[in-house]
Amino acid sequence: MIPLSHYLVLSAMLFSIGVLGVLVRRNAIVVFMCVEIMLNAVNISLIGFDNYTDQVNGQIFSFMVMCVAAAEVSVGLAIVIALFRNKPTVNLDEFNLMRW
Amino acid sequence: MELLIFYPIAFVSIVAALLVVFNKSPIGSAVSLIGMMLCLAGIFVMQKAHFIAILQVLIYAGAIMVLFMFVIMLLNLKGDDTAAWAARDKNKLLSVLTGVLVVGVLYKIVDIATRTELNSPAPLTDNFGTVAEVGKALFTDYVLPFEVASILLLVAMVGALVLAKSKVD
Amino acid sequence: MLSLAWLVPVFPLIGSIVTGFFGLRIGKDAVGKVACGSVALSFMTTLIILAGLVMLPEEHRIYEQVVFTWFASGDLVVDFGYQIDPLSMVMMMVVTGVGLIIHIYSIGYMHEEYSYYRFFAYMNLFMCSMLLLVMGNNFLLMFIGWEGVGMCSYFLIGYYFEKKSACDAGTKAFVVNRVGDFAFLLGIMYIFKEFKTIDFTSVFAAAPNTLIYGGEAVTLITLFLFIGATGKSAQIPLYTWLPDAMEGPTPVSALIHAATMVTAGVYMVARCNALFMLAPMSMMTVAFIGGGTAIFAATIGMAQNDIKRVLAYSTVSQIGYMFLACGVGAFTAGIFHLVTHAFFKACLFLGSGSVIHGLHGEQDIRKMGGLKKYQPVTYLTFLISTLAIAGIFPLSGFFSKDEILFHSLVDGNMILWGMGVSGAFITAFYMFRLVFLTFHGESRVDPHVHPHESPKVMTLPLVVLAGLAAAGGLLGIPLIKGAHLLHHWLEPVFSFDMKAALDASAQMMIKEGHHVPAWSHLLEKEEHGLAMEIGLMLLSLVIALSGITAAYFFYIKYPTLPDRIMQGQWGYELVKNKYQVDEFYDATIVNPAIEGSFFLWKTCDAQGVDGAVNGVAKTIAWFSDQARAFQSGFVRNYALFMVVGFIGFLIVVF
Amino acid sequence: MDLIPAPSIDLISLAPALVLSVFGMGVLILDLFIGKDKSILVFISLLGLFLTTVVTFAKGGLPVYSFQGSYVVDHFSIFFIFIFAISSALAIMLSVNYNRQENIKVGEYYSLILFCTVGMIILASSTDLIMIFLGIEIVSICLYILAGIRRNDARSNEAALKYFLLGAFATGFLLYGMALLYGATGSTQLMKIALALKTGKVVSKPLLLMGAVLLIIGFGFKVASVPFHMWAPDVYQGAPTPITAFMSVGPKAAVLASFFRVFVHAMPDMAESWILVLSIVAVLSMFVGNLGAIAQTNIKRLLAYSSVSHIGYILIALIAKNSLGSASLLFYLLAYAFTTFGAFAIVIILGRRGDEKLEIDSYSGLAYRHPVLALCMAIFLMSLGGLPPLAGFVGKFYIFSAAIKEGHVPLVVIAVLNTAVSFYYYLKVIVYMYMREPAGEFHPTLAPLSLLVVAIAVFGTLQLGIFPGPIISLAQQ
Amino acid sequence: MFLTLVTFLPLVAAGILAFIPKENEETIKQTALAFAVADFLLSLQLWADFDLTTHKMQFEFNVPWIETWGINYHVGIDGISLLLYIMTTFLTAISILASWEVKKYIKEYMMAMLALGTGMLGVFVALDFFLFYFFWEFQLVPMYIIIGVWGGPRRIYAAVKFFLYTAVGSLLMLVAIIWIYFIVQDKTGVYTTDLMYITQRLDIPLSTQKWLFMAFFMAFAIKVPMFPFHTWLPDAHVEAPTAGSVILAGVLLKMGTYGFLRFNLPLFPHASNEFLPLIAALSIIGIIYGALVSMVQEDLKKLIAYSSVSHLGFVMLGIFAFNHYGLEGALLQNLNHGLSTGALFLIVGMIYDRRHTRLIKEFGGLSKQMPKYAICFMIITFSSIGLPGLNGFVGEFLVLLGIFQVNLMYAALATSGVIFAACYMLWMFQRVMFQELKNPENMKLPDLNFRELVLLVPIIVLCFWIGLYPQPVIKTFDASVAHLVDQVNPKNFAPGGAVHAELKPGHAANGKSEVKE
Repeated sequence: MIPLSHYLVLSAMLFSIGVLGVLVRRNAIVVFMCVEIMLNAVNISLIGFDNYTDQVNGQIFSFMVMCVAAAEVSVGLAIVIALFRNKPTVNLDEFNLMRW
Repeated sequence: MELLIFYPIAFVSIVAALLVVFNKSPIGSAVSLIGMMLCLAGIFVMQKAHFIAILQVLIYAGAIMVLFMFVIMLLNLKGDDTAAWAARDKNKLLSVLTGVLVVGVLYKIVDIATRTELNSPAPLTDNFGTVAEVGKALFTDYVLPFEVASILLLVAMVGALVLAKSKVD
Repeated sequence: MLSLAWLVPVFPLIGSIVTGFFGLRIGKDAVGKVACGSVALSFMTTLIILAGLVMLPEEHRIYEQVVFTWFASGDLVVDFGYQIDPLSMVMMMVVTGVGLIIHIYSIGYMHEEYSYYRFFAYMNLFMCSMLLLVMGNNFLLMFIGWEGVGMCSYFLIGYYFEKKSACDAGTKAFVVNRVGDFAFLLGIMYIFKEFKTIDFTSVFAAAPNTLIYGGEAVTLITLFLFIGATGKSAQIPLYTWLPDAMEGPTPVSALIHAATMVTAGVYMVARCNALFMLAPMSMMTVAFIGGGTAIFAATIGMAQNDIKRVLAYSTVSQIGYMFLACGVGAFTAGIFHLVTHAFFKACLFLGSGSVIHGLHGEQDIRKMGGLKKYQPVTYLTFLISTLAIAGIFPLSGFFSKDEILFHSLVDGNMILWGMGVSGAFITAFYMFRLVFLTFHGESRVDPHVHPHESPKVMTLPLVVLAGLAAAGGLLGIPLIKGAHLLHHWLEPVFSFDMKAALDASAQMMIKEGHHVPAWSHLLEKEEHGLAMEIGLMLLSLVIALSGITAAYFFYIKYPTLPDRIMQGQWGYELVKNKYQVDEFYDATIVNPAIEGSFFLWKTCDAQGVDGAVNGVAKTIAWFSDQARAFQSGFVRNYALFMVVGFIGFLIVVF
Repeated sequence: MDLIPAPSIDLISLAPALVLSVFGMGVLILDLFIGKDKSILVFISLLGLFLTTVVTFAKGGLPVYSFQGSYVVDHFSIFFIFIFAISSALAIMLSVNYNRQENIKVGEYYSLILFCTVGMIILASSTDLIMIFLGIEIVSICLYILAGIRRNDARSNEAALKYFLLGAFATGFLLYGMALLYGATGSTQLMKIALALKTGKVVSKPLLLMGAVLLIIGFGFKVASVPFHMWAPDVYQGAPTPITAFMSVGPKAAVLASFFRVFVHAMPDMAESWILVLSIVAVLSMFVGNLGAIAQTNIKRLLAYSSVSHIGYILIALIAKNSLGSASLLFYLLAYAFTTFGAFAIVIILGRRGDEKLEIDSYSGLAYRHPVLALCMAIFLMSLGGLPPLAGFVGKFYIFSAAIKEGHVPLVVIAVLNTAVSFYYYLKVIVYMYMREPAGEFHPTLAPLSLLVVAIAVFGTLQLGIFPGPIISLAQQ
Repeated sequence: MFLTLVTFLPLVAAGILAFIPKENEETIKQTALAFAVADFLLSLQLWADFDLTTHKMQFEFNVPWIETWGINYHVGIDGISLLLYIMTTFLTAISILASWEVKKYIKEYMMAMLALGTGMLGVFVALDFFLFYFFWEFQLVPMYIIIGVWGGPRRIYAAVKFFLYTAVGSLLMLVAIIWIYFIVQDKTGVYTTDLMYITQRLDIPLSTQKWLFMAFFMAFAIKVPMFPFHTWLPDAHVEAPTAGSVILAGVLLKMGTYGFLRFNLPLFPHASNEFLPLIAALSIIGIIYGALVSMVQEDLKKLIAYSSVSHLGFVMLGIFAFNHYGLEGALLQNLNHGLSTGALFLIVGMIYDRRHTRLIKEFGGLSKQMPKYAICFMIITFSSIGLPGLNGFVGEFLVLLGIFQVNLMYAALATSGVIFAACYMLWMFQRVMFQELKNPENMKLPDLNFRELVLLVPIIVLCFWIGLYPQPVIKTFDASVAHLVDQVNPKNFAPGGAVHAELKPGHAANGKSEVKE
């Protein structure tokens, strides 16, 4: 059996990569992809814990996470499309009409 | 034995994730993301969460990523991230800081994870992670979340419609 | 009869209200009549009261009348009450009597003034306050009068309010007086702390049994009171306001700054004799300040050219004599001099007023001379008063001053006596300098001015006052037993049983466990012979005459001599510039205070205290800008901050 | 094949959410059959909210746990549902005129608000991490959409994008936190988590702490507390004004309810660690919110910063973690709801198409043109500042009481000093309204529904300020 | 109930004014004045019915307000507050009459003025912490509006500063109030904010007392204002309209000193004694500093404002003498300052109305042109200086006498204030009223009109009355002050901080309820 800590470390690393991606990328869609990496990373932990305690909660949870991810993606991409209609770019650094 | 499978998959998933972050073209990122998700499906299988592994492939790698690709294609996004990527240099301090931060987070999380004494999972019941088991839970104990999720999806659907429909009013 | 006492201050008060509020409507004549009438009523009431008091047996000659309780707080009860006793009687007589005369004089003197009514309103108000001062049966009521006269003095000095110098003088007078009042108030509070009452009778009766002879409490109390007195009575170091006060109309100078108000300090010290007697150090201080002022002011008087200023310095100097007397324990002598001084100095001032009136406002004696032929009555009365002040037998000043000098030697010491005597010489000198320069010699009057004698309403008071100045000495004829009426009259007030007081103090000290010093020598009275007294009289007469002679020598015989001798002499310049005391005060107190205040305002307040407040506001605004600057509008920055926060929390938690 | 036993479904407990969902879908469907005039939808939505409030009281014998302890009906949740209903109703009423004016003809708008409210109800009633997660997501997704609903307005788009990206990012943290919490305690149910903590059956303490911190980030983001507040000013500014008002009240309240349940109910036994973090968040929120608001010139941004600072005060109620704390949280949120809606209502009334009058200096001299509006605005601002006799004061008093009772005096002192700072910018608006000469003309759109909102808000603000007794008794149950 | 009526009458009047169309300016003004005067007369009735023999609260009215918290609407009045209360109604009436010439937004002005009236009255009668704080903050707003709308050129700065400064202090007080609330609850198990109840039972260690004292001190010291917290005052005074300044000086500052008397002394007697040196020092600095700074001011209102700092220093000193004289003197001085400084502001306002400047150098020689004005000004000036026979003296003397019993040095330093008072007031008076009438603009100034005389004459009459026969006023204080002296007497509290033995269970405890945890 693979120890739980392995899963946790993998999950943490992927999560961090996701965070890093959010921080360094300017393309809205890629940033969003990085958020998906984070969600996925969490799923590993969730199921890892399930494995450890022999429960089903984690799997249900990750199931819900997928639902949420799907919902978010549909809305998020809709937002991007709406945005793109007004201003044909997805570069986040060009969106600072509102600041200070 | 299992570790021999685990390590390569984990390694590939990490590489794929890094590729998502560092790939210049959005399409490349998306493709890497699909790769990563497939790897994760493998991990899930190793965790005996078969149902989730299937969903991972179907929903994530399938539906969600297709949507991503579709939008990227639709908006014809390519390359314009390159200039932006170069512009990163303008803000070197910020990049360094970001890197340090993320490494810090990573270190912390890893530190915590390894310090936990959870090294060996409990012996699992046979039907752990099967569709039947998860489905049963979903329709008994977790029927409420399941129903709530439907509202969530409904809302998302309506929302996507409202935002993306082309008619400008 | 005595119960009429409360009316005495009321008449002038009514007069003041009538003249003040309806003065313009009722016309000048009526104003004069009301003002003088009210004072006259007061005077008459005083006479009635005097009669009542005389009729009482000697040891019961004290009458207290409480009109109402002014205020009471805890065990402090302050009555609005009057005390009629021989001392206040003397003062009341002087105040109402001299006051009446001066009021009458003013009708003539002020006749040309537009705001005639205002003048009389103030004058009447002054009378009221002064009467309160002398009649009050407790320290606070005295203080009402004390401040009231100060206020009236302020208004009357500043009567010509369009003249800046007059206003300045008024303000200065009030403020300097306030310095004295400050101490006076402290004294009163101290008295209350020790005695739990501020009624004169109770305090003085309890004093020997409450305060230790020469102890800290009594010394401080008396010193505080005396500082109060120096303010009002223009003694060193607070005398500077009086010469400036001459900016007021001349009757004011006569009434307030010569006859009555400025002597209030003497009255107060005399009133508190029971306290002062317990404080030898304070007594010494009083005597030295008095003696010092006497000679100091006299020297300044020698070199002044303004007729009223000469008189003002003379007043300061004469009051110094009174304090000298009080300081050596000769309170009767002090009061005696107070009375005679009121007569002759009022006369002198009114005379000078007559001169000024005759010269249409000229006050510089260098522009006078030879006036005796234009103003014979004025001259004569002036001369009589001058002789009186110089101490020429048998005029009043001779008796009173001589008594002071005698006591200063007998009860004091050689130094005090020396001060007194040399002061007497200088007094005689400068007063005659004044007379000679004004009335004798060549006329140096501006040719456009035609001097004339003043109207009857002015000269008559002069005559009366001159008469009093001449005859006032009869109140206290020395040497003959029982002839010293005033002494006899004031006996009940000034009889202080030193032996009993010392015994009581000794007991208190023993109780407190202190060592009792040897006090027996204090009770020994030196016997002095009649010969010595007569000798001293003759001596002072000689000195006065020599002063007059000197003046004659300088200003009649060789009128050019003074200039030749004095020109360029530093001593003369110093005296002429009044020892630069005003400048000294300006430089050390007034200007630093004003500059310091500016500093406090502009630097401490605006930049320091308020600056701190606004600084907080500015700091907040600065932080606000910083907080805003973080809000760059870039999503990735926002995300970065979230991560930074996350890390921060991790650091905090782990 | 064995049948799955039918789960026990407590429909009465669920009634508020169900009723509202039904109405939400009804509005959605009805929208397809009506024309441009959407006012019937408004009516139906309001009816739905009203019915929701009514059925909320259907359940007796509180508290009632259902769905294996993952859903609860208690006084706490009922009170919250009450707040949600009010805030949604007020938001809908405000929207009518605003939408007409801004030409927003989306029928889904109202159903989204209703669905969002459903999410809030679920959020406030859930005692299971999964449910909480889903609730938060429903609420968030509705808000992403509503914020961006003015599709052809660049600011609205930008607001939606920023909110969405950061929201998703925060969701990641939240989720991770929940996962770790689950891992550390072995359960997603709050009661079981509490039990595990109490009995010491915690797998790994550091994991738990990490989870708590991550949860604070997640929740902190949703309630816009510093340093996770940065979206708030931008989004508030860009979103349609009724939505801004809605956002700053209802969803925040819902998240706070959950925040409260998760931390105070589930983790009282490790309070000292999260109290420390929350104290820092609270203090930072107050400072950054107030300091940031001082420099603002746009009324919506100002109110956004102000809401950040209010979160700081509200977090004190969490930190107090006693019964007074929960009651004060409820009271404060209700007071805040009235006041905030009032203020935004005035902002909406004053704006008109093409001239939203969002800059503070455009309020110059309002008091002399429209004294009643200005007075109402002043009342709301002063209530936000916490001046008696207004609701905000009683709310603050309540929260401070709760904290002082627990001995958090320094925290309260910081809070009151911040209150003083906050007076500055509230006063600034009043200065413009009252003390400057009118700069331009005002053309307020005095729509009846908007005015009704103002009236309700004024009434609520004064009622809660002067006679708060009944509501306090209610909150204390 | 009657007290409540009198307290809220102005607010009711403000409500009524709201319904008068703003074009009817005369009606508005007359209605406002009528109500204010009626209120004043009603408040006099309170004095007539007042029982001088007891320190207990009178005209008490106590009904539950927020029952769950044990907060009551509890009002009452005693010797300490009665005359402040009456002065408030009096000055409100005066201020309204003084504002007859206000040009813009007269209706709003009158409403603010009347609302302010209720706020101030409430402060003096509230016997419940919560209620007190309620009124304390409530009155800020109308005053803020009055300064900010009808004030001078820098009105906004001044108004905001006034508001924030006061708010900072009072918020700290709020913290202390809540703290006390729980201390009492801990001790007695009763949730209550009733002042009377708490005053009798509050028994806290010195260290806590000190903190609480400081919190209350901040609130009140800023309001008074004591020395380092005074800078809002000159700004507020200078910018406020005349009536605003009158109220500010006459009533608002008194709320600070009243707070010390009602809260700090009885609640924290031990800490009060401990803080005596500090407060005495600040008061004395205030006296001297205020006077010196006042001396060099160029603006009349600023001068008077700084003089207030000086005068209020006396009041504070009197309060912290903790003896009968000091306290009564302080209370009397409160009234005196209200009257004379209020009148001074009126006087300055009158000249400002004519000349639209307050700079001293613009004036000079006015007494020739305006004799009636000169007389009034003169009397008030001397009243402010503290001339015996006018109102200022008795209070000042009692204060000094009181502090003298405590410490000779304090008394000596404070007494020096009388010198400075003469300096700045007389110098100012001289430069304004005396000297040559040079400025041509001043040569055609009209003398006081009837309305202005009506404003000043009552004040002047009161000045003389209090100066010559203050006994009725002092008697009113007597019983309450005696009680207060008892409360702060160190003999009456144990070293540990226990307050007094007078614990009558049940008294003033009605209307409290337990809070369910």
